[in-house]
Amino acid sequence: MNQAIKDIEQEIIDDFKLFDEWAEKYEYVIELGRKLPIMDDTLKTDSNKIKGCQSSVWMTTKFTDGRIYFEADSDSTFVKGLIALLMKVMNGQKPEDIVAAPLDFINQTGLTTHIAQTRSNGLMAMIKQMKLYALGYQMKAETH
Amino acid sequence: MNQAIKDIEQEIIDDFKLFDEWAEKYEYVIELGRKLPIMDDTLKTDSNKIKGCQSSVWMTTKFTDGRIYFEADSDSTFVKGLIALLMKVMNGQKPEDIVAAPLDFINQTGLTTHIAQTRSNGLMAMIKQMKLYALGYQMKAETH
Amino acid sequence: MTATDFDVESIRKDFPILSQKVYGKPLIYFDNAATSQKPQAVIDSLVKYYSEYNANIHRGVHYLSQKASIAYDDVRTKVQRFVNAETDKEIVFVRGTTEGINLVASSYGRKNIAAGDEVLISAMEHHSNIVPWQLLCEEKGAILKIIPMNDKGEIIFEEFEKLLNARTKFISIVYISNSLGTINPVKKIIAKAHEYGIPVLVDAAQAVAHLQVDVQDLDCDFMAFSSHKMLGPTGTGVLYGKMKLLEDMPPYQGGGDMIRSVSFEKTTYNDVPFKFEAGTPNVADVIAFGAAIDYLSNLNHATIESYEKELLNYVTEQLSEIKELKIIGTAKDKAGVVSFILEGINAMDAGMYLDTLGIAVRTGQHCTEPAMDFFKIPGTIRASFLFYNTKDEIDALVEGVKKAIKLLK
Amino acid sequence: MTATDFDVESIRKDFPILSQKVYGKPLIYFDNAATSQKPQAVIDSLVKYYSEYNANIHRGVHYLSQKASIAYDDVRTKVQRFVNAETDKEIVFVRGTTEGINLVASSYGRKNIAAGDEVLISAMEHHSNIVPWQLLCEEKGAILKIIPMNDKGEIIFEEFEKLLNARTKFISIVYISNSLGTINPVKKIIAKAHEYGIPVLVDAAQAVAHLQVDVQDLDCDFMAFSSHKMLGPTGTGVLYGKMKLLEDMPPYQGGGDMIRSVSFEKTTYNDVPFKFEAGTPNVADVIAFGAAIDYLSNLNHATIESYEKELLNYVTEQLSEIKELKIIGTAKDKAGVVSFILEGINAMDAGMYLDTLGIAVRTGQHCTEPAMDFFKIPGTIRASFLFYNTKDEIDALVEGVKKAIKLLK
Ligand SMILES: Cc1ncc(COP(=O)(O)O)c(C=O)c1O
Ligand SMILES: Cc1ncc(COP(=O)(O)O)c(C=O)c1O
Repeated sequence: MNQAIKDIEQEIIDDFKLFDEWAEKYEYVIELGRKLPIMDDTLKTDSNKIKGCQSSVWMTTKFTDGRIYFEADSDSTFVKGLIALLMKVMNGQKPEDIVAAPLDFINQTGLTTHIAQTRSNGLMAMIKQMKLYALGYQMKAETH
Repeated sequence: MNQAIKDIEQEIIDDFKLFDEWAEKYEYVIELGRKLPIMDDTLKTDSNKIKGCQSSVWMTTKFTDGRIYFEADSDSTFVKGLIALLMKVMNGQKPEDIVAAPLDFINQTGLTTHIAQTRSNGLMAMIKQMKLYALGYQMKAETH
Repeated sequence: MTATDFDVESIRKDFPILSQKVYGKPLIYFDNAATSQKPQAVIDSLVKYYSEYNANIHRGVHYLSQKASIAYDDVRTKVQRFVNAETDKEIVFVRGTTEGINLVASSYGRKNIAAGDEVLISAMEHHSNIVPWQLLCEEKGAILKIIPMNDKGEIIFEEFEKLLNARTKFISIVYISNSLGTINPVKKIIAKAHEYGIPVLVDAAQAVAHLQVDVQDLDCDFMAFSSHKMLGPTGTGVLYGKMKLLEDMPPYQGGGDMIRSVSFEKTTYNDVPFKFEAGTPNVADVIAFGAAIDYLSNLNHATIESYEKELLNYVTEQLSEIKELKIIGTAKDKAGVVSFILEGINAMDAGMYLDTLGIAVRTGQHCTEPAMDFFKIPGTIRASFLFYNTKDEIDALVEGVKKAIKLLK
Repeated sequence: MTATDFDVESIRKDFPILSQKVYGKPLIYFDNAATSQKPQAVIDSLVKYYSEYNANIHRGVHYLSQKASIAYDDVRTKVQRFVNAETDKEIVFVRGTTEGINLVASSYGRKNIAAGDEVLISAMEHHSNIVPWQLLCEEKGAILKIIPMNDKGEIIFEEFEKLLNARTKFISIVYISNSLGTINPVKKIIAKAHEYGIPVLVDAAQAVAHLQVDVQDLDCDFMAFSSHKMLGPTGTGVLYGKMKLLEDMPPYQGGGDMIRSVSFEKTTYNDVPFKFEAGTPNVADVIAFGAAIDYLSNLNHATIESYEKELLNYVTEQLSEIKELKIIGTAKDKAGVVSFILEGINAMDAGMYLDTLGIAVRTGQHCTEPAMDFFKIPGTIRASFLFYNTKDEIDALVEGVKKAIKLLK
């Protein structure tokens, strides 16, 4: 695994270790969600919507200098918080690193046990979508 | 209820009170079964067979001087014992008394809790058949 | 005795889970419409069964089997009395409401519903009372018609009457809606349906825990409910059916216990209700379900109903004062449930926040997606009550909702 | 370690019911083929569930629901490992063997069996593996064919081969016969069937408690078994199916949990296995079933098998010495069961006598009426074993049988 990704994941895991209580973790994620940059409504199209999420989730990407930048939004503040966590790890990484990363760090934050199945399916769908984008860019790069 | 029937029932119930244990009750019923007069094989016809009994049970009657006499047999010694108990109560009684009798004394012997459902259905079928015979004789008598 | 005399604290002691802590906070359980909690008597009944007389029933000659058979059969009579059926033969044990409805759709439905026939259900049905009829109608080329409701979540009776015609062959309707709380006028609906000779199934999944249910008074043809929503264990439930209807129905599943005699050439079926109970029954849970019925029967039903009414009124008043909150389902006749949305706030986010406080509510569509579509919402936050809930718990809920709004707005 | 090293006394302490007295005598439980007894761990699991985290699962946002969901889902993986399925998606929770077979007959069968097609079962099937196929064949105009057995109660493999042809569309066969004890060569049968492209369902109701079952090694297409026969609670069980087959099958029952999205116009179904699990699952019993699997998995399977073999050999030897006694079912490969008749003595009379001694056996047809017809007997006395039984218990049984003969002859 790419060291940068690993480091950021560890940082996040360590952040969550500061909280003893689920309530604190919850409020932290909500706070992250609130701070997530607002996505332009014109980008909230059906084609940008991620299937398999109970809540509405839209996602789009930019690819600059061989690095991927995600932009995403949701009608759920909590989900936006999860998006923020994923972006911390993935924004600015190389496609191949994202493709290769296990991205299971959220399990280690202790959040997963509190996330209902429908929502955790949504989380999986987001990660899958991010990896698909990365794979797309990777293949494009390789064929060039 | 006819006093004679009631008395015999009570006698049987009292007999069973002498036994503390299910094993003793069982052996007593088996003993009664062994002592039941043998039914002639020619009487063991399909039309004399009682439906609804798991074990084979045949039954026939005689009607003399306004009184009913049952004859019955089974391939189960225990069922023969039950037949013997029923006969003690019902043989020699008038049709109308048999029709009117509740005939639930076996419940009070403490046997019923040990009799599997299939077998207790058979017991019910026997009692029903005896009552049907009695009803037949009663109606015949009334129309004459 | 008025509802306020009702000693809820002493009742709560009967339910061990109610003294659980969640995240170090006392559990506040408002998810009763999903499943109820169990009194100690029900748990003890399971322990006693498995420790003392577990056995397969009905065909056994031995002591354990006799004891288990008697205990099992006894529950059929308890259920009969509980819903006031004419005979205990009208009580079929099934896995739960869902299986009860599927049994009727599959066995009665396949025999009696043909192409072009119409089946009526209401706009507020649980998926378990929609999908079996969709499957049946699709197979048979029959048509599923929907009895509409108004903005309060009440059935529009005149519209229901208009739907009745000679092609209407079956009606299946919920007694109390699990997502809106509406108590439907099922007695009136049944009486009207019977004028046309149409049989009616009542989905009483929610009703049995809240109302005194009387199948003869309602004159319903079928009724289905689940043990787990009325203090009993998961995995069992009841289909009530009128004797004549049950007798005319073909078997549902084949197997042990439902037969009289099997040969490769000819198999004959057992009598009702056994014809519908193939395989080893759920002996332990049925017996423990009996303990739940005993518990419920020992309560004073009138007191319970008025206490629950008081809770519902109280929570409705309290929540109505929150301006960002809108209650979904405002029928005149309601029981057990308050569903609401918070303006601009995702329901699951709010539910998760309440969870951090130890308050258990449910969020989403509550298996009534078409009803949510009707209100044009993705789902609600639902708090559902039973007699062991308290006003203090409601205060905590209201506080929690207010804080959720502050945090998530 | 040999079987004789097996510490049965310490095992017995795990099963509270085994220290029960019946009529003041120690219970001797030889009715294991009907249902097994439960270790304390299974009972504890139920108590813990209902006292600490009872909740409806999968769609809940709250702590209890999360905890219950995780525990429930976990059992699917345990079952997967227990039977060595490829993925836990191939594990469908059902009420028991009977429902599992009915599910396949109804869902797979209705879709794939047509008029003139043939379904094969054997002459020793349990009613639960006969009647569902009779119902299906009757509905479809298909033909039920019977694989014959010899006087020992063994399938005649050459006859089986002769029955296979292009019209054969399904085979459903018992792994271990509950009335004869025969272990069928299911692996060989499946391999032969697959040469013709015919799918095979294995009724493993009896097998799971005795053998190490491996669905991938057997290569069976479906397998059904019941929790209650393998130390778990009543009311739950498993249908295993190969992923591809399950995915192609239409839903069985409609309701909550088995759908992806419901509208009155269009309903879409959930993925396998949820597509087949309509309604509130039997959460508590599935979780306790997990405890049973843990218990079984912690035993040394080889030791258990050889200990049980020892018991079977011992009881067979002992009973064979009684001249009025005839063993029914003398296959070379046997497990768990000894069935016998006593010359001139009604089987139930003998069973009742054994009951007076505190010995629990079963008498009658054992839900295999056609097999009894084959042997031209109304039924047998059946003693069935599990690893917690002892040679002393067998001695008591043999003594009891001798006394029964003396008393009843
Ligand atoms: C061989 C066999 N198949 C099927 C069954 C049916 O199992 P259940 O009654 O648990 O559905 C049994 C149990 O009686 C059995 O022994
Ligand atoms: C109104 C209603 N109908 C049917 C059901 C289905 O009940 P079960 O899941 O116990 O089969 C429920 C419970 O969720 C319900 O609330």
